[in-house]
Amino acid sequence: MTGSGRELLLEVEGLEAGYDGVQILWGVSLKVKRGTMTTLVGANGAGKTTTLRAITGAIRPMRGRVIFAGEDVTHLATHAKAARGLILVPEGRQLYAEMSVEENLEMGAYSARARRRFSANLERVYSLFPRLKERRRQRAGTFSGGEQQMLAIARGLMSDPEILIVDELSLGLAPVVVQQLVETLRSLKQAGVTILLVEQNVHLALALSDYAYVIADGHPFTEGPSVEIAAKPEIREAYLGL
Amino acid sequence: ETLTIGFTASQTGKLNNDSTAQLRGFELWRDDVNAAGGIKAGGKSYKIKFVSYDDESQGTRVQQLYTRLITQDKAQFLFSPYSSGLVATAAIISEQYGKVMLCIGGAEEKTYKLGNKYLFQLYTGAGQYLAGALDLLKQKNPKAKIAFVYEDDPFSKAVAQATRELAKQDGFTVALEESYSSGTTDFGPIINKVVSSGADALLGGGHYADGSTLARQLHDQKAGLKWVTLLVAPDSPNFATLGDAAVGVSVPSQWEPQVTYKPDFGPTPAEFTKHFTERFKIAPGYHAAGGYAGGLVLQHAIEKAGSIDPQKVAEELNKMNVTTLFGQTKFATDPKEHGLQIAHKMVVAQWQRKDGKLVKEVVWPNEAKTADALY
Amino acid sequence: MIGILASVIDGVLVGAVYGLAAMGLTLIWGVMNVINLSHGAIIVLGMFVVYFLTSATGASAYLGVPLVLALGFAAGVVIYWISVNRVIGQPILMSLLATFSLNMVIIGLGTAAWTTSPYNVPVSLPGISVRGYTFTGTHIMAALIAVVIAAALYLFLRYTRPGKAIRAVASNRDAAELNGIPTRQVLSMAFGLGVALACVSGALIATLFPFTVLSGGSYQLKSFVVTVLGGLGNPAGALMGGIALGVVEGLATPFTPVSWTPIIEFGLFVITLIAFPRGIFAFSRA
Amino acid sequence: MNESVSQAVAKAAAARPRHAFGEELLRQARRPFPWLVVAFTLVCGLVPYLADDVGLRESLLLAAVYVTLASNLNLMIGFAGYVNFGNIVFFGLGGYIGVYLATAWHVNLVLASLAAGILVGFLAYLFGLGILRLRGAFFALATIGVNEAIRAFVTNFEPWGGATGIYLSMDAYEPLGGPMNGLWICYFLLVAVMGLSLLLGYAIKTSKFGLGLLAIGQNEDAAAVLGVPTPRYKAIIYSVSGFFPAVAGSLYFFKSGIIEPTSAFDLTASIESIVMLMLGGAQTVTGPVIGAFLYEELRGYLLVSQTFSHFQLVLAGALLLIIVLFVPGGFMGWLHGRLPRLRRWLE
Amino acid sequence: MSALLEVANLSRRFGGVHAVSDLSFTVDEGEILGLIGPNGAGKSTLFNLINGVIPPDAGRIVFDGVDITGEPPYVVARRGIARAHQIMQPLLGLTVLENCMVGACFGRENMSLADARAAAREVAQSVGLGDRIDTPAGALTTAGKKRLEMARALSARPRLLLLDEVLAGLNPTEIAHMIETIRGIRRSGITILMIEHVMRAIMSLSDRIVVLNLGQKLAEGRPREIAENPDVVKAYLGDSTLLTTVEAAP
Ligand SMILES: Nc1ncnc2c1ncn2[C@@H]1O[C@H](COP(=O)(O)OP(=O)(O)OP(=O)(O)O)[C@@H](O)[C@H]1O
Ligand SMILES: Nc1ncnc2c1ncn2[C@@H]1O[C@H](COP(=O)(O)OP(=O)(O)OP(=O)(O)O)[C@@H](O)[C@H]1O
Ligand SMILES: [Mg+2]
Ligand SMILES: [Mg+2]
Repeated sequence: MTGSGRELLLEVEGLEAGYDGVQILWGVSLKVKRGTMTTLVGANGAGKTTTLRAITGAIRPMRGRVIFAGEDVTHLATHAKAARGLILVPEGRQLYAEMSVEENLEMGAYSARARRRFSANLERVYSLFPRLKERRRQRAGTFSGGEQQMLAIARGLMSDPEILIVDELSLGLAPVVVQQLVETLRSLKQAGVTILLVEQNVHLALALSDYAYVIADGHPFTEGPSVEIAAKPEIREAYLGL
Repeated sequence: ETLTIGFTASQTGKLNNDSTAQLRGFELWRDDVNAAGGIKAGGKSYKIKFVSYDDESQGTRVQQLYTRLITQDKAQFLFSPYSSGLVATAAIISEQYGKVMLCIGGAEEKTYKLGNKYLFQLYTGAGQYLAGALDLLKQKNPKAKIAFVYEDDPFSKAVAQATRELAKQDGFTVALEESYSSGTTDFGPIINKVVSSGADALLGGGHYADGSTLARQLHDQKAGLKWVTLLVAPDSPNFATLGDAAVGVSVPSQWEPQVTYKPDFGPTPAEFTKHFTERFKIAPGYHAAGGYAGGLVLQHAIEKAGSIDPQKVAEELNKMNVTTLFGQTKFATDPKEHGLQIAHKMVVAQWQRKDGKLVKEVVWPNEAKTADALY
Repeated sequence: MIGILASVIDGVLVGAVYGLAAMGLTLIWGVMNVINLSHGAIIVLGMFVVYFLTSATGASAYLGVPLVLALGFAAGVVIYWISVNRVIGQPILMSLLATFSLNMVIIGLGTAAWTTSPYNVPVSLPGISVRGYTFTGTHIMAALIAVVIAAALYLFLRYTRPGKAIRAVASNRDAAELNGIPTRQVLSMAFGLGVALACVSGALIATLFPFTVLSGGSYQLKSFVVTVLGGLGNPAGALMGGIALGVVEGLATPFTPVSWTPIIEFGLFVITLIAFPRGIFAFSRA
Repeated sequence: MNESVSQAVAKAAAARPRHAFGEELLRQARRPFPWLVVAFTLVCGLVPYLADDVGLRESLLLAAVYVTLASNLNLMIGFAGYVNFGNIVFFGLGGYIGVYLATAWHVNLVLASLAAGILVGFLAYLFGLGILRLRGAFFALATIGVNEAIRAFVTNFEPWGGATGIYLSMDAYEPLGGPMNGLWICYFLLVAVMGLSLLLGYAIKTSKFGLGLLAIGQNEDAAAVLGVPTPRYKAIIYSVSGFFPAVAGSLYFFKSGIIEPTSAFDLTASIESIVMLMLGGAQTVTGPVIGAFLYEELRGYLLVSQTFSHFQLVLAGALLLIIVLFVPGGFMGWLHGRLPRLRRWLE
Repeated sequence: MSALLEVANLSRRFGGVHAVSDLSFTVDEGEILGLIGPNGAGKSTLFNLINGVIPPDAGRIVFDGVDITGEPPYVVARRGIARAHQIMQPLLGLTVLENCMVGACFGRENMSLADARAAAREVAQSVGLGDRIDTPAGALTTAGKKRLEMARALSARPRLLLLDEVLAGLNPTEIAHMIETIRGIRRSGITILMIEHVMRAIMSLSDRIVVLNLGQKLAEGRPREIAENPDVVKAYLGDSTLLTTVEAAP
């Protein structure tokens, strides 16, 4: 059941993965429809990051399939997926610390598809984060924590993603910046970009997204439209602190 | 019966070239002896067997390997490794076990002043290496300004320092003295200094690699010297590959194929040269001849002693005063320098062009010369 | 006075070639955090390639340079996949061991094939003579080639896409992979480039000085020094560092015995390191 | 939750009384590992002697030297995370000082070796204050620089014979009862130095000092923020890691009968000791032993094996490469991975 | 209450960036002082200055009556200032327990190894890492590393604890737990200076808040005052309606 690549952009089936022989994921499945925003929720250590890493190929899944735009990409290298527009803004930022801000952004637009829209995208991220433009010659490694997060997101946007996967979107960002980001994501979605979001501010994640998956200890726990999930008592207690 | 002779050779590492030549000398001798039925002593005849290991041109394992040769491989006699430093290291072991060790590859004299009893040196010691070249120079230009440029290793340094003293006694001016580290390939800075010093003659060098380089760069940079004597390097037939840069360069030599010694036993120099060239497709230098002669001297001592008892063989060596294809051989018996070579004489050879071809001519001493020296 | 000047000029000429030798080392080191201990052996391979090329075809050694580059690059890529790929991303010591073993293999095979006797590549170019001091044509030519290659490499890394990709991979492999950069290919390319540079420097050195299988050791050591002077991973710096080293040697020799040069050289090296912990020319990286 | 925090912190504060040093020593003595080291040292020392096998002795002697080098190197590389490329400078300098004292001043060999160790340790401390400001690769390079500078210096230093070095006469062994005896005595002393090096490694590994070093090795800035006095610790360990190699150098070169700059400050030997350390597994006490024995026996075997003699270097290199590529944690890493319970026995 | 930490006219620039400029404030014994401000305002730089990771260009830092300006970090740590980093600095190859032991051994108490082990175990337990004591720090999740930062700092039993965004990366429930943990720490007598972008937490925890902007003090006061300060709203909080609506949404 591959699903049509036209409606279903990303499909993950029964993913199992782990580190050094320790299995972390036990059959995680996701479906992300084109043009929607989906969120993946779970407690600290539940395996969200691991799921994303298995999807991009940073770790090799032991079982399961990843289907992107109708193509089975499970065993493709990470860079090949990126070239197809499957873009991850990783947890922990992963900047090119010794390179300038500008060069970081350029590398974001490395793939052929992203290069075409380079100037337009650059303009967009600079207007989104004016700080980056002010400091475009500064070495990324000397940025403050929040500034680094901005740069990481900006670099992801430079890749001209088909699907943008963001791990810990708001980590370390000042409230005012988070607000701007929310606006940006909304407009991206409007522009047809599909988004998969992992966000510890579960309030925010559920409010923004259309559909939510919840995992616990590496197992799928529940899923549904975000509004419904947000209303479930067990979710409210476990994740929303209510 | 077999007689085991043990040694290490430098199959790898920087001394590989010269060590290999010496090894060929050994092998040729062994095969000759065995073909003639072996060494005869006390009514028995012994076939020669070699046990040899690679010392990697380094001292680290020499003692381990010589201990092994003596205790595990039961070598009855030893040849030394190649080069003075390794000889000194190996001698500690051979002396302890009272094994006779013929030293062919080391001319440095310090080792013989340490009280060794079983070490016997075939080569002329470093102190006398350049005496001939100085004599020759005195004849050509008694007021010559000399630059000493030599490799910073035990052997070359000992040679240079001894020669410098001789030169001062002879009334020469020492215009420059420079040592360079082993493995130097860029002599530019030194040659600039030689030029600045206004020297007429250059004495020194070290081993093959650096010596041939020095010669070549002296030529390239047109250093304008009238006389150049280098240790070791010009002796090798390969030196001819330098072409014009080789012309006029001279070398003190333990031995040359042209020498006309009348041996008391063993082949004549001419026979040896022919035999060696047939076997290895390359003309022998003095390392090769030394290797062969080392075997001969040992053989002679064993045969005279009529026994393979090291004590008796050592006594024979102490008494020995013979001439082989390598020239005269006699060892010092004074305990202060026991084993030092005191009879062997060196010659000076020079590369010259003859009918368009490069040849090495013996130019000193006068009684042995095959051509006049170019100055 | 003129003696000193001659000595310094010689230093600059030879220094440029040291710089080129160091470039290969610094590139590999800076990009993939691999200290290539087979660097010296690879320089020697370059020397032998040129030797066999010229002795077989009789062509000029300089014509061989592009070929050496190409062969070196290919060899580098092969070496990368055999012995380096698996240790990338592991602690720096692992790559040290891997390349050290490789060094043993190359030296061992080289000794078996060519012994340790010295070889020469005969090249004659007219030199320039001034008042008894001669600057040989080969030195001048080698220095020129070194400068040209250094400049080309600098431009390549700074301004081309593959060049930037190399620097990106150097900085953060995971990120590069996520940005669609095929990191392993890029790394193997960078390694190939480093090896090619080492080979070419070997080829040029072979036109200046004779060499043996073991000659690489001293050039490797010099490359280390130059790398530090120039700043890690900075090819332009390496050229400057090489020239600086050459000048130091040139300046020292007229005044002190040549055997003291290493003391001055390495003493200065250590002091420089302590004073400029990231290399004198490192600022150009920022 | 909140209660437990304040309690935990309060408890930690209450646990003030410190273990006295002697008590700590006693506690260590009850562990099996130090005794294992002692037993191993005794076996190494006695077996060749009882079997009267000098061949074995020579082979073990080299191994003991290598173990000493590798295990002291481990203090820097494994613990403090500083790659010392030029560790052989301790060995060479120690050798020169020891041999010089023993020959020129006729100092007793043991005293001369101790003096060499102390002097080299002191020099290392001074050098360390300078070069330990460098990090990572730059430190590694500086250590090469120090080694080469000192080598060049000694090469020009006439009292130590310059490039020719110092030759020992047979008389030098008379105080030890002649050369035959002398070699045995040097051997026993070297084995003892090896044993002490291992015990030192163990003592450091299980101490607070060792924990501080490990922290430095992992992330020096973070360690400093946590209160580890990084400059002092680094200088101390650099100096300490020079002591036994210097003593060993003195004994080894005395035994060899000759010391000269090329063999005393041989950079390849430095790298080889790193190789041994990594082969055996860094950060462990046993690793360097296993690595040194493996490496030394491998090279030794290939050297004397007639079949391989021309290709010994190639084979050794190829084998090493295979090990490095496929057993990256070294022998101890592999072993601990297989048999985690061994961790408690083999430090 | 007396001032435990006093920062006077502190400045530090990087090239043209004035990361901290002429900043003065005090932290009283036993209080929780919150530090907020836009990204790049200079908050983490301030921490770096306080614990000696970088020296200031000008100004003074006085801790417990002693001028500690320019002292190296390990001396500062000995004096009783511990820190949890924003960008985590775990000793990756060491286990959780060993990480904490380093804190305990070399912090203010200068504990022996055995004491440190006991203390570290307790503290790790208390911040919720009890079941991961033997895990290498490198295998922890982001949030796990954050906890570890805190546990390690606590193990030193400091007098002043600097917390740099320890709540980032935690979900609301986990934040609620952590808030309790921090309250517990304060109750055990440790003074806390914390940087945080999670408003709900900082507002409910802090006794006082200092707001930084462009390296300078923009405002200082009780949480409520700060939340209503128009300058702060403009520079930092923004149109908080959006966030309050999403937080109130469920
Ligand atoms: N590199 C690693 N090696 C070993 N184990 C790891 C590694 N990274 C993560 N883990 C383990 O995998 C499990 C899941 O981690 P993961 O990072 O996927 O969780 P997460 O849901 O993203 O949590 P967080 O909210 O903290 O980011 C955790 O138990 C963690 O300890
Ligand atoms: N080494 C450095 N070189 C140049 N600029 C630096 C350096 N370190 C910090 N900066 C700059 O100083 C400013 C203050 O940084 P700091 O890390 O203190 O910010 P912050 O308030 O902690 O921000 P955040 O909330 O994003 O963590 C930033 O603009 C940053 O880019
Ligand atoms: Mg995560
Ligand atoms: Mg910050």
